[in-house]
Amino acid sequence: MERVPILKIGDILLVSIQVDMSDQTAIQLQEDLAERIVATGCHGVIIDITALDIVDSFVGRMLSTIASISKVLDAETVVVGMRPAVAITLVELGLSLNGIRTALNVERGMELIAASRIDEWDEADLDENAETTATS
Amino acid sequence: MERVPILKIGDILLVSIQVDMSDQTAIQLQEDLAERIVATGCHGVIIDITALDIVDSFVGRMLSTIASISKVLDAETVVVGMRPAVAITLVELGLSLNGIRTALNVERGMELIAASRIDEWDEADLDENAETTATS
Amino acid sequence: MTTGVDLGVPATQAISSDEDVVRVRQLVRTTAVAVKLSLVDQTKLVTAASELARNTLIYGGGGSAEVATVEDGRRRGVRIVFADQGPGIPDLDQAFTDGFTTGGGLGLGLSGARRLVDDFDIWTAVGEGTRITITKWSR
Amino acid sequence: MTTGVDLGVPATQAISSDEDVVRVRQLVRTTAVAVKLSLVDQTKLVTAASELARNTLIYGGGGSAEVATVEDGRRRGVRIVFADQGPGIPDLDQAFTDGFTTGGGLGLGLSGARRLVDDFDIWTAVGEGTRITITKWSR
Ligand SMILES: Nc1ncnc2c1ncn2[C@@H]1O[C@H](COP(=O)(O)OP(=O)(O)O)[C@@H](O)[C@H]1O
Ligand SMILES: Nc1ncnc2c1ncn2[C@@H]1O[C@H](COP(=O)(O)OP(=O)(O)O)[C@@H](O)[C@H]1O
Repeated sequence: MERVPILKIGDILLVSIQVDMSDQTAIQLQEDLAERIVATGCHGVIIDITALDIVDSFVGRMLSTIASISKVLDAETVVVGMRPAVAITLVELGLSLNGIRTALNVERGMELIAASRIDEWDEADLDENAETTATS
Repeated sequence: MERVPILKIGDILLVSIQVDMSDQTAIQLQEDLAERIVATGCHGVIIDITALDIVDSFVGRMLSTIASISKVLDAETVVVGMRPAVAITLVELGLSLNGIRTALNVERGMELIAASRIDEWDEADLDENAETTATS
Repeated sequence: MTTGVDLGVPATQAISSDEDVVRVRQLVRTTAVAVKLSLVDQTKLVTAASELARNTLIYGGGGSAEVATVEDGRRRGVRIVFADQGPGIPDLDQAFTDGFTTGGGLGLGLSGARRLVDDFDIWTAVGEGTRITITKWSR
Repeated sequence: MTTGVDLGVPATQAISSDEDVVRVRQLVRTTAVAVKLSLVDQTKLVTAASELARNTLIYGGGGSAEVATVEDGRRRGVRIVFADQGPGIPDLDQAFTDGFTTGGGLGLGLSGARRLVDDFDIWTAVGEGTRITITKWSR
């Protein structure tokens, strides 16, 4: 069975799916990712599907599952690089990819993750600024 | 029936679940925690599930219930130490642990609680200012 | 679909209390480790068993879990039969709907357990009882 | 409805493992490219084939996919026949309901595949097996 590699870039895990995965490979990827999130304490996962020419209901479910697993492990998942033909087919198949955040490419995905982490941690700072403005 | 101990560390209650709890033990823990939150006035609860090798729908629901009870009693709950295999299984079971905050370990959990307390106090200040503006 | 042959003598655990549900989890875990299921597969199987053992207790009014090691030529696995002589399940489609419960549960036990295992067989008859067989195979 | 005549010799891929499902996708892709389906139509056909090949493996207990090039005078197309000798599908209406599954799937395979192709034929008999024929035509 092939195994999809997981790269760590700063505080983010990057998975670039380069092969037509068998179902077993997809399940293994879920497990590998969960372990790496816990082992590294990373707060972001980017799954690059630029190379995938189809996403069927199995892989679609895998993407949703990864997003949910990441969430319970306190990490954010963004799927990037979905081809237009894949997006069209997914919708017609009936998959909604609920709860999955998507971005155009890896860079945008990283921005999205950075922004949502800042939200969470800097709400305090933001509030302070608002206060200053309000009282001055 | 076994009983899960609750430790008080500064302003935080720490529950480290070390046994395979029966449903009765889990229900007892909910009750004990609610009482301790009120008795101590603590504003944070950390539930460490590092030692749990499964979380089924009963324990999952207990975690959600504890988070809700704490909230009503003005305390924040963070679940820490979830194993990768447990996270995968939870998601496949269909449990989303909605409304539960998670962190990698006890330290991260404490940071999270500290940060969210700051948030909350700043919001209070904001409200006061808003009020002042409205009446002036 | 249930296939494969039993190996050795199955172990039976009565389910008539909360603590028995804990014992079922422990028995299943030990067997899953012996058969060398992966850690994730052990976790899935024990979780499914926990859900079904609790249903046997709460809805079936008690019963038993029989845990056996099986093999089908290529692989080994763990098979568990949960049996009770309770009221049975009148509408299976409904019972397998995520969120449906006649008790105070989350309604994820049956549907969730089915997702967590490889094979899932159910027999039930109103007034006679329920018998659920699950199998998880090594990969 | 199945119309049009076969061109050339159809290629048959056995489906008895995970990897065979991957091979079906690749065979269908190659044929769709040869027939000059548009990129979107290729994607739809390969996705439908992937769903049905997986069902053949999981529910049909294995079987085969026969991939052929067809033409009906005006257009060319790709026709695929998925066949298994598994348990068959007792209630087709139910099986075609979005979200219905007897396994752990999303219950979108049959209904989704039907939406993705131009022609969709199903024959099934309990205890005998299932045979699904799909066709996608060039535009
Ligand atoms: N062994 C059983 N005997 C009778 N009824 C059962 C049994 N197991 C499940 N049920 C019925 O099926 C329903 C759904 O079960 P389940 O999905 O496990 O959810 P929950 O346990 O949260 O109710 C139960 O509420 C109950 O009505
Ligand atoms: N080849 C087959 N043989 C027997 N049953 C099948 C076959 N294909 C589909 N089914 C039945 O139809 C149901 C719905 O299939 P589908 O819509 O593909 O959803 P899913 O694959 O997610 O279960 C399956 O759960 C199964 O019970």
